[in-house]
Amino acid sequence: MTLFSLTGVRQVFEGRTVLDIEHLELSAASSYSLQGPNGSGKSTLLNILAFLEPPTAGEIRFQGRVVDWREKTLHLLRRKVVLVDQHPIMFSTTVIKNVEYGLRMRGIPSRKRRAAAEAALERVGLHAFADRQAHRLSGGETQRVAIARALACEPDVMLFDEPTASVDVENQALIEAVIQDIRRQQRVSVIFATHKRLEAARLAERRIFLFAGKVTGPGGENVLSGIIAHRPDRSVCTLGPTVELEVRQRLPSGPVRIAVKPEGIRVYSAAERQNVAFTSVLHSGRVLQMTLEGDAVKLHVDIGIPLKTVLSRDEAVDSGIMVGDTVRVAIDPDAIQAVQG
Amino acid sequence: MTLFSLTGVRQVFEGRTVLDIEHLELSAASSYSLQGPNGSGKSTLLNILAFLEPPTAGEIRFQGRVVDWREKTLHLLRRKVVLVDQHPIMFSTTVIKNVEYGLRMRGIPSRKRRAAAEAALERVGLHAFADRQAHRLSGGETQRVAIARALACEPDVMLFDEPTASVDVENQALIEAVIQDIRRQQRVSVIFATHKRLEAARLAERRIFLFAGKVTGPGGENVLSGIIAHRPDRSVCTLGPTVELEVRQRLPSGPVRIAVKPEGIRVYSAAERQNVAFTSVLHSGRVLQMTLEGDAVKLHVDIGIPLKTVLSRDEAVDSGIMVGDTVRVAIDPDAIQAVQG
Amino acid sequence: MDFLSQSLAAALEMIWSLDDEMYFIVYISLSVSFFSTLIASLFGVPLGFLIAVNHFSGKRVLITILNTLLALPTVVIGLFVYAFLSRRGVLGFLGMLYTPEAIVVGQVILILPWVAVFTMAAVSRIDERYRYTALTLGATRLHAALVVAREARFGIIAAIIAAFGRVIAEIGIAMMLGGNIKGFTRTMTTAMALEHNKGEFVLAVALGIVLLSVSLVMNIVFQLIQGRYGVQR
Amino acid sequence: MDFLSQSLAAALEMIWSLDDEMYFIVYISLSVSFFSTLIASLFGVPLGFLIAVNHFSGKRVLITILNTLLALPTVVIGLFVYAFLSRRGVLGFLGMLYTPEAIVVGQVILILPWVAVFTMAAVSRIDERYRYTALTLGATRLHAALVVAREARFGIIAAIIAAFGRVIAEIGIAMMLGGNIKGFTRTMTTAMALEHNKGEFVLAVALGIVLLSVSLVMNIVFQLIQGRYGVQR
Repeated sequence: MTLFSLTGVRQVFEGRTVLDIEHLELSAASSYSLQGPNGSGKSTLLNILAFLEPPTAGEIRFQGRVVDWREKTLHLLRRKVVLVDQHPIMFSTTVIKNVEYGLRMRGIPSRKRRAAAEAALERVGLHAFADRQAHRLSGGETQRVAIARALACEPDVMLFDEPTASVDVENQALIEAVIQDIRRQQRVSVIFATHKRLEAARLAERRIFLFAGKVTGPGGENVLSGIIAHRPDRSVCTLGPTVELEVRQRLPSGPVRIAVKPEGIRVYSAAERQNVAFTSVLHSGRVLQMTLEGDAVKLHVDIGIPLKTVLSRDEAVDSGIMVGDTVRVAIDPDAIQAVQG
Repeated sequence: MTLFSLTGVRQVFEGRTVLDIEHLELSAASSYSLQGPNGSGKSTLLNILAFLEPPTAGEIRFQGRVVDWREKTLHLLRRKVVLVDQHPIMFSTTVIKNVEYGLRMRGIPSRKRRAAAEAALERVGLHAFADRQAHRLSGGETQRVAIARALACEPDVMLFDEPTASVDVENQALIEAVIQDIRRQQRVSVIFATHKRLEAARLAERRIFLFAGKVTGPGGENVLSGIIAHRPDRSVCTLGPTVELEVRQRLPSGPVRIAVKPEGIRVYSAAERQNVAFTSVLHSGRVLQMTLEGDAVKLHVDIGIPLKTVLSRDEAVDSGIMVGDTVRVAIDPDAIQAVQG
Repeated sequence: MDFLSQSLAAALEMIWSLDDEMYFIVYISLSVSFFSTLIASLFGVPLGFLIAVNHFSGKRVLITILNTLLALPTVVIGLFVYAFLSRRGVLGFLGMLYTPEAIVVGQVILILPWVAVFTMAAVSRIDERYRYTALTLGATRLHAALVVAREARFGIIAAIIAAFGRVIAEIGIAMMLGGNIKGFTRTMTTAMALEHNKGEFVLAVALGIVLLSVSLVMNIVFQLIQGRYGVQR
Repeated sequence: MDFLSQSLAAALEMIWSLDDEMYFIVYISLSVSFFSTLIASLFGVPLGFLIAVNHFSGKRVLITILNTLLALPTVVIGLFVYAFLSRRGVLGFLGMLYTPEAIVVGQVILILPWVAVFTMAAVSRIDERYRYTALTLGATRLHAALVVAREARFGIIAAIIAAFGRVIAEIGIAMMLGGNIKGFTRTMTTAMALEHNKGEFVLAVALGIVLLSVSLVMNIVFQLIQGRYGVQR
């Protein structure tokens, strides 16, 4: 079942388009990660999905119905979706009163409220903190209480903005466990923004990548600044003093931000020079890092600029490439997305 | 020649010992990185080395002379050492006036001052910014002007507190280049705190690791929280639900922070089970990441807790270990340092 | 020092003996100030709150006007209200001049901008995310506004207390609109200023002690609330 | 409305025709306020600065005392100084009562705590790291303190302007210690409060216009500086 369906959604702040989504469908009872560099529109999208800020243009359907952005009825929609902020705000009262707040807004009678709030605190392991002052909590505890407060509302959708970005390692593990628990045991959909690829891999069934406000393929990683220049036969983007990548996209000369999709990057060991894909241009580089990512291995290669690409485990083992090796790198011009500025 | 010599230096803030250095010698005309987790005492040490905050106890020699912490003469010492903060403060005037400040304090006449300040700005590539208001600069530019302001003083020692932690990628590269330039072309000693291992590797000739205020071996990495328990035959530290490490250090039962030195961790491929070092206990783990670090390869292994260790490139190639492999891990109990709390 | 200590002793004796005249003056002061503060708060707090939470054209202008009204000297307000209330004034027929009600009118004009501006500042200090948090937890707009008001409560109370402290100690309005009529509009400040050299010095000192005590108590409460407030944010 | 507009017209005429009596009152007000502010600033700014930058035992107590002095009503100060300066008082032999100097003494007591507290607040707002930055660049302690003072300059100037605005508009002290003696201690506020119902209503309105103008100009300058100050930090 479709949970959210966004069509032509744009958000403009002070003349700047920060979000521009042609079409995006999110299914119910699933979990999504939102990834992308700072300023790519993750928080803006979350605020729209939480019905907190209407988009400048576009249509959003939620559970099949077009969202009406008039304030009068919006709180009924908001009661199905809760957003947990990166730095959650606690009301200046006790922890339990904070957790009860959503239930109070829904008119739940006081005794039932308390029991539900305590159950929610239990789920984040902070049952013992019920009567503490919420402002006295540490960052990690605050984050967990905020999750309990959202859980208590029994929403259909839970949105998280970088839930573990501002907490220490231990709380990070606890929070991830809670989110995993929410995802497994309930019909709740989870959508969370994160910088952490590993976290996204662990917690999300599907991943959405944003780049400069647009949904892209999983290429939100190789984001670089360069300059477009036009040669007689082709357009190139120069990055740093030595690297020049061919670009198929038509753009005026000048500074751009580019994103290179990892699947458009092929890495060959120094020996294997035949059968090269995409272009005749081969960049020389060095493997700096290999990281396990699910069943795949992410390669971090330095060709004068840092690039990340992904191989399957088998490909990686077969290639015989080791960290520190010198390699040849081919890049598909069609895998390069450029945005002016 | 010895630049700094610290003996029995302790710094206590509000009853808490944040720095406790038995002995530390720093040579002149060299470059040092200061590494360690948050709260390990890096900034505290820098403030002492900059003569900004006297230690609670201990003796510091600078260029062979014992430091006298009376305010009257301290500014003469401070004129040989400049600290560049992580978030540098700009005086609310123009960029050039900021850069001239140290020279003005040293009584340099106005024309000479201007020329020297311009030269310093040139070195950080911000010559064109001389007459801008310093408060209008971006974070990265502020950091660079602060470096120029320090350079203009022509100190014997430059201290940096996380010089690139708060700037974007481009400024990071520029700042690293400036620091490298300082290190190469002058008789200036450079000491910088950083979180970034790669940065430390690139910029520092020698590395100092701090853990809970103490100088440790290069083991500031595997910092974990655990609980000490005593068994009939040995003391162990339990970390998370499944992992138990033997500890030789004598400590009362209770929560601790431990640091495991990478050199005390040995990784064996699943096949190779004989000739195991240190202990009879072998942990089963998985290789999550391999990173090139100078001539060595850093391994990131998950044995229920995340551990980092280092192999030489040759060892790594020989072992045939690949990202994603299941491995056996042995840990030297003597490589574990524990601190209560 | 003799003269001062004698006056002090006599004044304390007057306070201690529950002197009727003195306490009636204190009573008039307190009740006039109470009603001024009450009325100014009833209008000023909602006004400040609405300005803080709403975006509308002319908001900046309105804030500037309120800030400017903060600078109105008491004697200017007194003169202005006098011009309306005097027998020759537009509202002269009301016969309000030289009544406690006239003082209240002037004092409300004095402190309403204060209450509004400081309420506005207190509410503006509350992070926008408090409102968003309430909304995402299912609050209606009204409930979200109440959350913000609740978070700003210490600031608002501090504003009201400061306003009370200001009117109880002011003299220009009380004198020009009340006229210092014994037993009717004679407040602590007007009595102290006008009567001490008519031989009522002991009364003046006694009133000074009471006024100082009231001001200090207000100040202590204000500081406590500010301290509490400061800790929390 | 007729009465008000007639008075206004006559008052404007008086201002326009450079009426001697009126301008002499304005002159006395401005000069008394100027000297009060000057003296209060000479002591209050260094006091506030020293409290802000130094750590010493009793600092909290001193701050609390200064904050408490902010709440001193003008009439209490007036009465207190009167007790010292009156012929029967300890300092009576100075013959200062009902002179401009007496007003200055009272007003200095009124605003010195204001200047000190707001200077202290302005200096305290300056990040400790300004001092450290100056020190690490080789400044002596004195120079580092000057850096901090320089960064706090807008806040300090704002404090002084606010103090001037307060004394020019206050009436309790001017009346009790000056006595509203024509051509000598008659200030704008005392003239307005005491003379308007003796038939000098036109003069009162003219003085009201001048006082309001001065207050508004002070307020505008204050807001401009605060705005500048706010942007920078």
